[in-house]
Amino acid sequence: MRAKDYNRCSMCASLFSLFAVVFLVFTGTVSLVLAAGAYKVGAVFSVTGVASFLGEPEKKTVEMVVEKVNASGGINGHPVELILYDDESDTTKATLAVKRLIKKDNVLVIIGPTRSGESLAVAPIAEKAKVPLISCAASYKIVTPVEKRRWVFKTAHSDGHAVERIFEYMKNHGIKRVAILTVSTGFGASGREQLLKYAPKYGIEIVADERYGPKDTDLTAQFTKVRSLNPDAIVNWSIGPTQILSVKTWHNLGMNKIRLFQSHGFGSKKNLELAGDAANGVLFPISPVIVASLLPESHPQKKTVMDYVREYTSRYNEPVSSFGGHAWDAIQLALSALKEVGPDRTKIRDYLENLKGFVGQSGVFNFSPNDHNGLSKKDLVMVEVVKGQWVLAQ
Amino acid sequence: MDFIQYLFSGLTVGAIYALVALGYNIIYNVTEIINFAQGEFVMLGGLLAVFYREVLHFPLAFAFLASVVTVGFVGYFFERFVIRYAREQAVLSLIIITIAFSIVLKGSAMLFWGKDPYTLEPFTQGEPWIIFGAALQRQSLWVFLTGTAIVVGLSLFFSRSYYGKAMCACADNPVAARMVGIPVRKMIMLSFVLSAAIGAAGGVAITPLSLMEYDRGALLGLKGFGAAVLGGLGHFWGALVAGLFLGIAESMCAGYLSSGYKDAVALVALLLVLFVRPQGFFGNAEVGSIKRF
Amino acid sequence: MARKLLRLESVSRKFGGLDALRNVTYAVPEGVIQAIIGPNGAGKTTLFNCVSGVFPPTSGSIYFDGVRIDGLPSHKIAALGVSRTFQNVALFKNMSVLENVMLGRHRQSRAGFLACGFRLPSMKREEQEIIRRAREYLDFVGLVDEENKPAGSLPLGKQKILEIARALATEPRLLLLDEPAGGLNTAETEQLGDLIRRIKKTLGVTVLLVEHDMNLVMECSDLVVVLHFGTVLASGTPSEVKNNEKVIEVYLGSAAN
Amino acid sequence: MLTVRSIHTYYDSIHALKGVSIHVAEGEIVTLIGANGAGKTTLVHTICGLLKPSRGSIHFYDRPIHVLPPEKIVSLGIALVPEGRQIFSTLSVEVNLEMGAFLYRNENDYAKEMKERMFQRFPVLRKRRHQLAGTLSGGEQQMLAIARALMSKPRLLILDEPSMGLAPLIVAEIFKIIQELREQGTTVLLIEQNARSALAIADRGYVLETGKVVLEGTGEALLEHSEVQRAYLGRETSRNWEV
Amino acid sequence: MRKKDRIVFLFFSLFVGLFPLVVASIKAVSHYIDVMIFAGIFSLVSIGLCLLMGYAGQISLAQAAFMGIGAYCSGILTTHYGWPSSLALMVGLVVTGVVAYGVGVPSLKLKGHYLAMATLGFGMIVHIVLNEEVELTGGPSGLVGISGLGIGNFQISSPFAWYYLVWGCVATVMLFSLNLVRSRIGRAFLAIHADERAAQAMGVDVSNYKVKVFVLSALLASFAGSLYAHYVEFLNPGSFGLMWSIKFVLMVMVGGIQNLWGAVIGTVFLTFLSNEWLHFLADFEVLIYGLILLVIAMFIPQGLVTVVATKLLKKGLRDGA
Repeated sequence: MRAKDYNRCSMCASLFSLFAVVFLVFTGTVSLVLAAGAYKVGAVFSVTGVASFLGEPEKKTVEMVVEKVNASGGINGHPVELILYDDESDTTKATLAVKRLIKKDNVLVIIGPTRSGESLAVAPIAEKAKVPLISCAASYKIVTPVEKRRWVFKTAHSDGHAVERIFEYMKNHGIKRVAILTVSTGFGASGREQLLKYAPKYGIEIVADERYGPKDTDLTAQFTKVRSLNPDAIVNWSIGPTQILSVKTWHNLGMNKIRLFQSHGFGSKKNLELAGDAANGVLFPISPVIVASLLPESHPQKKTVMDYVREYTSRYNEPVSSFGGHAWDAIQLALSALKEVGPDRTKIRDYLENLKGFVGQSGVFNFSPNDHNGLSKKDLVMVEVVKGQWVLAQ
Repeated sequence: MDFIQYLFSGLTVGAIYALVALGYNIIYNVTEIINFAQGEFVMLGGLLAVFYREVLHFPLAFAFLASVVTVGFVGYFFERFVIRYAREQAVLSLIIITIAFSIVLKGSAMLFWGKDPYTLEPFTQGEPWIIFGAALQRQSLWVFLTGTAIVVGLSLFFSRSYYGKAMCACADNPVAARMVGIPVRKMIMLSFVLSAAIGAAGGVAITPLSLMEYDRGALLGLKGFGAAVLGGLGHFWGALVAGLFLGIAESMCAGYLSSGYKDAVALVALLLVLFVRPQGFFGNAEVGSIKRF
Repeated sequence: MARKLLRLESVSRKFGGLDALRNVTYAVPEGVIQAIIGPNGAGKTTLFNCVSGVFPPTSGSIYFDGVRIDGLPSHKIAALGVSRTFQNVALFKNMSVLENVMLGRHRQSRAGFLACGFRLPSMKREEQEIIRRAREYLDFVGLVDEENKPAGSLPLGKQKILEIARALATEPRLLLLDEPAGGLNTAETEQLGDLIRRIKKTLGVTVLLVEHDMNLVMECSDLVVVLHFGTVLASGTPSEVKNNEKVIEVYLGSAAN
Repeated sequence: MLTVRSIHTYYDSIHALKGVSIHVAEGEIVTLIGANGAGKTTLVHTICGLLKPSRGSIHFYDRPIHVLPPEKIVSLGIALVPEGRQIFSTLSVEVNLEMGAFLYRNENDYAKEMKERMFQRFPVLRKRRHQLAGTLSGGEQQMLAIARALMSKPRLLILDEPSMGLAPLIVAEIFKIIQELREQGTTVLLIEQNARSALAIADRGYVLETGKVVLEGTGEALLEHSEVQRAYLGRETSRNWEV
Repeated sequence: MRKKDRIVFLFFSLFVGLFPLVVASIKAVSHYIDVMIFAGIFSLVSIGLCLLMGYAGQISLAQAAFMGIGAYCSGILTTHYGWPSSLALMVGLVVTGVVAYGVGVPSLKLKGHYLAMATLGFGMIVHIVLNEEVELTGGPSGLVGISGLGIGNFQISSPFAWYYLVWGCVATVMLFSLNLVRSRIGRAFLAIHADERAAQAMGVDVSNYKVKVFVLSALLASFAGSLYAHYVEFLNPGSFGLMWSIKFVLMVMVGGIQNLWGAVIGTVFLTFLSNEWLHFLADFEVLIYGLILLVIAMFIPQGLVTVVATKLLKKGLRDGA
């Protein structure tokens, strides 16, 4: 071996030891000062990354709720300590964040992650460590099969609920032949799966099944193909720009005679602004929290929802989203469990599993050992865009 | 009728690819560098136009111009403070540098505009035209016209104008170019400014059609690069034809085959072309052989 | 005369509009030092590149020891026993002097990925052998004291010699030297001439030499061929060539301007 | 007009020029001869600004030019016909010529007029005007390179090995052109390996060896010099094998 | 292995071996062991990429795709067909090897930007297939229920077991690679990197070696992918997209492109940086990440470890003298 190599290697060696020393000093000096007797609640949200528009309101909501609880004296006299990590919409990071919450922070219950992918990735970890996890994501796979998900709950509507709500509406309005368009992301794929699964149950024929990418700039081809099949209605399942694009394309191709249904992801005022006139006539199911002011006074959630909307909008000066609602439900579930059974992971789990009639933002939760979601299609309302405004659909 | 609709859709998307491809070609023609940040110029162009229009309330034409000029300045900055210090490095480093710069642009755009998509009003209002039963949006025509005008303009610039020819000379033989008194550095700078401005123009033109958000650049850049390679790197008409070809192929594939696999079809076509005919559709094998020796 | 080791039959090579070689037909007998001379651009390096497989001739055929080699990739030609040096010194500059020569032993060694990765005994033995032989060649050219230096740090003269050592390490039967004396001073050139003669005498390698330095050519080559504008103008022993009418005519033509 | 004072230049960490001094007076043909690797081309590149000397100075009409970028140096009236011709091989003959007049790009008819003159002097280029320069034969390429350099009406023309790779008849033609140029008032610095031809037309000459000037004198004197004869003109026969 | 490599290797083993014992005893960093498991898995990829890029001089923007192929082979075979994990891992290697060979033969004839484009295109195609073949891969929603790693009744489940398994693999691969680059094959790689023409003239079958090292790097990525699949027990295509391929290139470059130790250190460094130390940057992270990459590529293209090592070396020499 030549001299240069020798030196390079010995330098590597010293680097390694240097690295080791720095590392140990670093790790040694980090220590956590904890509020005595605090109840520790962990949270993992996609605050940045592609899903940040979901994670951001979730984070804000949870922070708001925890602050309020602590301001009013905590739970049974114990302050709540919220430990929140950002998974940056990345499965690896979500995995590590949950492990960190369990090992380092030793939390009693975990809220999140935001999206289905991350939730599915961390569910086995929570299961193994026997820590209750309340996901804010949609996929039904997060809580099934129940025997493998004893410690995992979720507060978002399963895509199936939204699909069933749409199909129910169609059935009532005599719509039979339906074309579906889905985006090739986790959200779209899950929607597609449910659409195909529930169609026969409501006597609906899927005449076209088209897909597109989340960054596609043009959907004309897909809509043209659908138009040629002359369906009664179209269901588009996506979030982000393609959702607006689908509405615009539908409008521009003069397809207004074919009704356009969107997923529950369409429920944001921003979408109305971006789509403009084109959105008139679009139908979609949505969580009550978004349309709080439209709900009749008799609606069981009216008060809960209006309170949250008022608080959130006055604090952050932005409209609420259904995602924030999921986080509200999750943290409130966690807090009510803590209040009832105290700081015991197993008791929290058992409490949640048997909780009934919990009034949240997304609906009224009725959990059971076979259902860790606790919501049904009835908890969604159908909304139509009329003259640039949301109205409850008939 | 469907066929024509697919064609319209393909031509519109293809024109965008062609515009991005042109940006690659300009820089490549002068420096033989592939600027992987090209797609981000498109994204910046679109978002800046929204900013000028919606926030500063410029008239649309002026917002267009302001956006193009601003992005041109970004191109200048990139050349002056990054590329100039790295030009001598290996191809690998240059690839990483341009990718890194694209991440920086994307990160900055995210901070500035957030992650929401934005839209812009169409250049001309009105319902789409119906041609042979297929709807053609007015904005599509704008995109197509912008693309074609820029290709024609660039071809003329590089084949007729003194500066254009001098830029070709820089690419051909930078040492000889310096020896006849061509300020090579300025030409390189010009190429970056020009390609950034063209990317921005494309970005403004497509925003009314397909919206724009901070992370749109990468995919557009990739498709544009595909078109550039397919047409033969450095070949302007090649870029236009290849861009339109890719756009139409995708649209037809989505219409008649599988919409999920349309991107894969375009990529497979690209790989096959790379393997069989690395100089692209229009690249001149003879020119290639002259260059090599 | 000995049998022909290398045979070119109407070899042509075009670059764009340039004819670098036109119908070159020529043969190199085994065991000689053969020089190729001619002005820059006469096609000497092109001829080397065609023979060593850097690129194929546009037309014509090349035989090495009876085997047709035109169009073969250069590592196959190398495996048949043709090795070369490059006009602009193509050493692996970041590798040490010894490692450069060890690379020359590449085709004499067999160890595969697994043997190398796990350092199997067979590979260790082979590596020892490679080092031993590489040192022999360094010793032969007189660079053994420099074996641990990076090749790029040597002065040009030594780099040229190292390149020859590396080429010799492949145990060639034909060695192509492309302007080995370019950039060398008189003393270095003399040493080089000595080395080239020793290569033929001691190792029995046939040497094909492109060179500008006429002293070197005249002193050490057995045969000379004059390439001119892509064609063979004349060939023979050095003295024959010097007195060749055509050669005199062409070159005097230019000198008498 | 051109004065090079003891310059040192490094090329890829090789000390290629070790204190070279030369000068060229107006109207002269000065030749620089030497073997491969003696530093001839490095010297030319240093004069033209493509390489920067680490020490020493270069003055052109008393103006220091070793600090200027190449495009500035060209604009002062120094044009180079580089070694290996370095034409723009993927551009047409015509565009190659136009590029030679880049400095006069703002003068409307300058390029056209000069192009016409070049076509008159080199009729073969007119025939090939639309061809890609890379497809020309070696001689034609050399003519093109010279014509391109002349497009900027230089006061000093530097030719780096113009005879390289050319047939003797063409070499003769090129040397004839060089002489004509001088007669029309262009000063010429000629770098050549073809020492005999070069010295025959040169007023003065320098011999460069491993980065140093080892001899200088008038063309005839050098031709007769025994050292030069031994090293560069062939020892016994005086025939120029070396080229 | 040579003597001086042995010293480094000793340090390395000592550090890696003691690491979990130390961090496990400190509550605040007890989860670092999990980060290190990921870092180890990624190190396998970057060692392969280092051989390919640093030694043989060929670029690949498809490493994440190869990782994905391995991971999904493991995932699909264990979930849909109930194969034992170790067998699935082997099949993943075979499949990746065949695919890499098929892609490598035509791609590696290309150079520079074209090679980058070809590998990038291939990576995208794999990503699209993972997204679209919903029946098989679960599509974008991901593949759940992948079994853990184990042979027969012996299952690797505790973090310690995983840690030592992963880093044991890294150590083995490191040894293998060190031996390889200090052998005739490593010399051939370097020669190809420096001058393909000269390497070929010395009898090195350039295209053959390029394909072989490409396949080797793909196999390492595939192996890492399988480990990832069995460790996380969940897969989705997002983990194997273009961004990840670029991240692997970055990991290698940060450490030092022609330095196997650098590749590992760069990987560990960046994994900790993005998972632990840059958290506080939140939305600025993308920007900072891009800037770090830019600065490194512009000013220290030879890599951090190499530069630091050279600096230390020079200082050491001065002090010593």
